[in-house]
Amino acid sequence: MTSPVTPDLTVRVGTVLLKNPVISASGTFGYGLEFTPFYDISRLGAVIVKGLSLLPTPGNAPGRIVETPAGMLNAIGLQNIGVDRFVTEVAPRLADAGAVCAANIYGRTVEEYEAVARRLSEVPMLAAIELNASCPNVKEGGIAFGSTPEGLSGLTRRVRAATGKPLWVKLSPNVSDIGAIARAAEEAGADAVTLINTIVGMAVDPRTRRPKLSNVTGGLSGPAVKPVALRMVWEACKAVKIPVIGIGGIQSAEDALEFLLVGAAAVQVGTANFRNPNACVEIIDGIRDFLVREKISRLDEYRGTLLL
Amino acid sequence: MTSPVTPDLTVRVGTVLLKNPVISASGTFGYGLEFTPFYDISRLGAVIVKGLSLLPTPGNAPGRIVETPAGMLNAIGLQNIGVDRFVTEVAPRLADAGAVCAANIYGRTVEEYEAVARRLSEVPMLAAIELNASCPNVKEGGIAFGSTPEGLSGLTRRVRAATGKPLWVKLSPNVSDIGAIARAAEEAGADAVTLINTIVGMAVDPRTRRPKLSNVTGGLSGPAVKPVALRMVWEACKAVKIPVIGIGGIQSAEDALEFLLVGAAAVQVGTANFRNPNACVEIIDGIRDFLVREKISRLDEYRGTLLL
Amino acid sequence: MPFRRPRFVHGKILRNTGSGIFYRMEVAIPEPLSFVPGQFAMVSGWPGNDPLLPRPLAIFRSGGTRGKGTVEFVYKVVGRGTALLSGLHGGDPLALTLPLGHGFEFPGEDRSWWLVGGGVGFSTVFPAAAALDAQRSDFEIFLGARTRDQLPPGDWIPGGAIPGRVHLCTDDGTAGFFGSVTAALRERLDRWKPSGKGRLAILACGPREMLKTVAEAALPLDVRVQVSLESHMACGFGVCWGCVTEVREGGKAVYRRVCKEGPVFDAREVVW
Amino acid sequence: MPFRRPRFVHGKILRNTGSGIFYRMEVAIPEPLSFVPGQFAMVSGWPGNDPLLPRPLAIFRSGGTRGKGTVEFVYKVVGRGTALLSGLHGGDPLALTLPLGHGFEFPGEDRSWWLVGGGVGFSTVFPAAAALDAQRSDFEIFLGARTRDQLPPGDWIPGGAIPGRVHLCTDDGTAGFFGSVTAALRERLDRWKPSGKGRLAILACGPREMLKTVAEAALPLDVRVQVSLESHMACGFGVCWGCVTEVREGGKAVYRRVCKEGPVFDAREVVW
Ligand SMILES: Cc1cc2nc3c(=O)[nH]c(=O)nc-3n(C[C@H](O)[C@H](O)[C@H](O)COP(=O)(O)OP(=O)(O)OC[C@H]3O[C@@H](n4cnc5c(N)ncnc54)[C@H](O)[C@@H]3O)c2cc1C
Ligand SMILES: Cc1cc2nc3c(=O)[nH]c(=O)nc-3n(C[C@H](O)[C@H](O)[C@H](O)COP(=O)(O)OP(=O)(O)OC[C@H]3O[C@@H](n4cnc5c(N)ncnc54)[C@H](O)[C@@H]3O)c2cc1C
Ligand SMILES: Cc1cc2nc3c(=O)[nH]c(=O)nc-3n(C[C@H](O)[C@H](O)[C@H](O)COP(=O)(O)O)c2cc1C
Ligand SMILES: Cc1cc2nc3c(=O)[nH]c(=O)nc-3n(C[C@H](O)[C@H](O)[C@H](O)COP(=O)(O)O)c2cc1C
Ligand code: FES
Ligand code: FES
Repeated sequence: MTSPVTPDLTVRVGTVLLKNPVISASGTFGYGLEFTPFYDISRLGAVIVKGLSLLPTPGNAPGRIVETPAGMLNAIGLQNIGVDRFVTEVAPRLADAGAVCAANIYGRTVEEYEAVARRLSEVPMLAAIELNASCPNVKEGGIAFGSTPEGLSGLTRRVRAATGKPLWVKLSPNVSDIGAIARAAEEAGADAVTLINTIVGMAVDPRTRRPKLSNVTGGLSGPAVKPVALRMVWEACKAVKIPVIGIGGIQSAEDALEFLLVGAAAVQVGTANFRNPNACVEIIDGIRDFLVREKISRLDEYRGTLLL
Repeated sequence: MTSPVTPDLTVRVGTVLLKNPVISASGTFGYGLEFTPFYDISRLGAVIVKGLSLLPTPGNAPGRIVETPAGMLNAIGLQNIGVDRFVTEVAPRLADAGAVCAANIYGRTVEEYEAVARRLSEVPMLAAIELNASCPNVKEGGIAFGSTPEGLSGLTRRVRAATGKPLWVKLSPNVSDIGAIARAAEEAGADAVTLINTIVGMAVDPRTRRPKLSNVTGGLSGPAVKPVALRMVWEACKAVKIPVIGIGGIQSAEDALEFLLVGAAAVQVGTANFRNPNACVEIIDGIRDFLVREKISRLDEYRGTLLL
Repeated sequence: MPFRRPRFVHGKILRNTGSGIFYRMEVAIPEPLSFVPGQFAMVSGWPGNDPLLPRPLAIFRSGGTRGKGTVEFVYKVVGRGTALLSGLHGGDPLALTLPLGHGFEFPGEDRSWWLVGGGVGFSTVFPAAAALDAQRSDFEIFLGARTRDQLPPGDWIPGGAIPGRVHLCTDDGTAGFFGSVTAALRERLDRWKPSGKGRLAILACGPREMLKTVAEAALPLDVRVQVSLESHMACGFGVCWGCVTEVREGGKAVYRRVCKEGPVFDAREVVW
Repeated sequence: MPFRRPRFVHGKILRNTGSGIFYRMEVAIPEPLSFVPGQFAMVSGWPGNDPLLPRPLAIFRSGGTRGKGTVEFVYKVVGRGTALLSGLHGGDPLALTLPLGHGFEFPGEDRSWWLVGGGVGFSTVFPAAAALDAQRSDFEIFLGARTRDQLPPGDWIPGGAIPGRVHLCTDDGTAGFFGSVTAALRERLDRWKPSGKGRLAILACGPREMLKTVAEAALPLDVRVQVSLESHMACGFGVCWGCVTEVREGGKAVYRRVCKEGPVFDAREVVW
């Protein structure tokens, strides 16, 4: 076998074909357009925008982020412009930018989830809908649905019926058995599962005696959570047949490769975008370089080949 | 109120009175005696020794630790000398050193747990038994018991009946609802709960395509997990009336104070001992200095005073 | 053409030297940079992921020619990130995202400019003063510090430490006006007579309490006040919504991003 | 009295300079230290928790007088921790736990000593050579490297780079013996005649494969072989059980701590 000059990075997430496995994570990539000064966002496997709700959402009071060792807590509270403004103002511009896009959605009730999904079904440029059943920062952000197989199953079924778009269900890591949760999503009709969302955490100030977040608790993300995320992605890959999109603490091509190795179909990059806005494209380049170095012509030959 | 020169650091964990709230964590402090070159271990609130089993346990094959961002994974597999050698060889020397001691125990079966607890009940110098119902690194290390309220309740009841010693039950963080787990331990007769044990994680080498741990998965500890541990300790404090011993990522007096502020009766220090063998005593001194600075005469006035 | 749109660049430290309680750091960057006073950079210069997040620093100065830019910062050590920065040496690498945020506005009708800096806040207003000095505009500078040693060195002051134009204030009276910079500003406002030449504009940066006091003193006199706010930031370029502050827009209080809609806000809009 | 039992001390870097691919770092510590060749220190000199764990480095040399000790290390940059170390400057703080582990043994009946260092392994065997040199014992040194530039500078070699006594070996033949250090050792063993003066002892440190080959070549000749093993360590002083290696004791294979029962083991006991 001769060493390929340009390895094939395409991956398939169900029916969605991506030019490479690197997807920007919801809530860490704005509406995508903020990144156009840094690079051409059509280079990404896909862009996932900030979680959208039926109506514009103000979000939580300030005191929304706290840095922690190799991680951060956030309690943004899903501030967003609402699905309507997204559809009319943002989606066309993302289409112009040539980006492959998925919309992350949440609702306070099952009906709201359905309504957002329905509204987004009308947008041809959207490749998929990612159901956030796991935001720990708003009471109604799905974590109530996402922490038991039954709750998740019910929600997924309803949203599944409301849209013809490929449906990716984003799972909460705050559970005893991630495999069971992933199976519930699969059985309820998800086309893929995304994991992990943030792990619930907390920080307080010993001197003022107050929580550092206005919301008291927040979601932990960043390199600190990577070992936990990787384990859960591995467990989910063993539990379901649908594609698993791996996320949690990925900062480098090496990190992304760890997730692909345990079986992820694609990866998402979140917190890493903050310190290095070019993180996603550097990871794509790094994966390509790795495959060249290892003389692997197609990423698909590498995925899921963990030796036990 | 005049500023106290030496604040009162004593804390009470059920019937056990400790001279200060800092306890060394099981598995990170050897059998305690290894620390005598560094400082007088009778200065600690208490010493908890490496998890003891009925028979000596060889542990897992090498490839037992991996460093992760601000944390580490371990899969030691509970290598230990067995309860007999501990009782005959180690306990007397710990007593000579003047240390207040608790023994961490585990079994492959409920009967083994009972047998270890019974054997340790004969050792007058032991202040308490800590039931490890949460080791993620051996199949039978308790995690099977510790991940559901029912499992934990059954195990706790049996060990409770087997010993008259104060019983501290150490909880797994790999659960959906830590409050329910803590309540199960309380209802089954635990005198205190300790949390968190390590979070299950994983690391793989993209090049060799192999797991970095011989056991494939391991337990995540260190500063990376602190926000998660603090949140769980806070939730447990709200869920039960028995004392909660807080642990997870504590490296400094400031960290320890965070746990005390959300309601922990005492704290344990684990991974921090590795980089700084003096960590525990530096934390004791730091807590004292804090109380002096803040003009608080008794630690008990500070504990659990989080302002919401 | 110097760049004006945000970029992520790898810089190299040229100088990083302390002067009193402040450090001044000059960094070589691949291209010269054009910025609006009040704009900032997200800086991360340490190996490892702890601290994880970059730190915002106001852009103090920029220079260079095609293919060879420089940018300067002034900072004070207050925590882990700034302590790490202060330990860096010439030759060390530094990662920067810049220029970021919405800086000060200089509309034509404002003809008199007063610049107010509390603590290290001067690092944000001096670039504005330098710009005004360059176009020979009429400006005065108010600088507040706890004590003499915590004032910036005189030769950092754009146009120089000219008495009458530069008002130094110390809480302990060890230099200049004995009292807070806001007290000095109030006195000056009492003596101030609107001239026919145009409106007075105040640009201020410092602790939030100070900014609030400036706004309360000046807004009733119909002075245009722009304040540069601080906030904990994760990204610095508007994608995490972590840094918001409450502002009034069209009669409604909404959360706006300090890093994107700010850091400079019209003081009338800020919900203090 | 220099200390011999493990302590955690805060040191201050005196020198940290590169020589070829190796760095040599001298650190001031509060008291002079007495160590056995083969013992090591756990070193952590960076701010923040990433990397989290200290790194083991063999103690290369120690000195000083009451109230003022020094300790020296030699290291090669192979990853993040050693890269961070190499970026430290004179005056920077360094935390150390030392001396740790079970070092080489020098029983009276062994009279001829051969010291084998592969790669940076010389940092562990040179202190043994220095001790032998000081007591005028009979020793030879075998050093292996991939290429000439990866050998230690000649003036680091205890007793000097005396031909016949010091056998340099390079895989590419750019210096000394053309081939591996183990090949050179085998040749030397072929020529070796047990003298009446006592037994031959080999002390070796280097990659595990090299150590295994040394053991296989020398043990059948009834040579006493001590090997210094490496392992990933969390604590370095025997409390985490993270660093174990398999050894035979009383016919049974058991896991022993490299940091406590080792790093130096009798080669006969090691399960390769
Ligand atoms: C747009 C902008 C421009 C700035 N320009 C400058 C500048 O030119 N020079 C300069 O010295 N500083 C400037 N700052 C402040 C600087 O960003 C903080 O001092 C720095 O981030 C603190 O990092 P640290 O790791 O040293 O402190 P940390 O360890 O993170 O915190 C130390 C203390 O400072 C507080 N703190 C941390 N970050 C902030 C923040 N962003 N706002 C308010 N309090 C904070 C913490 O709560 C804590 O009490 C600016 C901030 C902003 C938002
Ligand atoms: C008792 C002892 C004494 C030592 N003395 C010296 C010395 O004097 N000079 C010197 O240069 N080095 C010495 N080493 C090796 C040194 O500890 C490692 O090179 C160092 O820990 C690597 O840290 P890092 O962060 O740079 O590399 P990492 O980023 O942690 O790892 C880089 C690569 O090295 C491997 N690695 C890391 N640590 C070890 C280890 N302990 N054993 C084997 N492989 C490892 C990793 O798997 C990885 O492939 C010694 C090791 C031991 C156990
Ligand atoms: C500031 C912030 C905002 C986030 N907002 C969302 C969101 O709106 N919807 C969602 O599904 N996940 C959200 N997340 C979770 C991330 O998409 C991701 O699952 C998590 O951060 C772990 O990945 P990382 O470690 O790469 O950041 C958010 C994360 C952060 C840090
Ligand atoms: C190397 C290692 C070994 C451990 N062994 C045990 C054990 O034997 N029994 C137990 O209950 N917990 C064990 N633990 C878990 C710790 O006691 C503690 O719960 C966990 O590490 C979190 O605290 P930390 O972040 O302060 O280390 C071990 C942890 C480590 C790192
Ligand atoms: S810091 Fe991320 S939006 Fe402002
Ligand atoms: S490194 Fe901890 S026991 Fe050896």
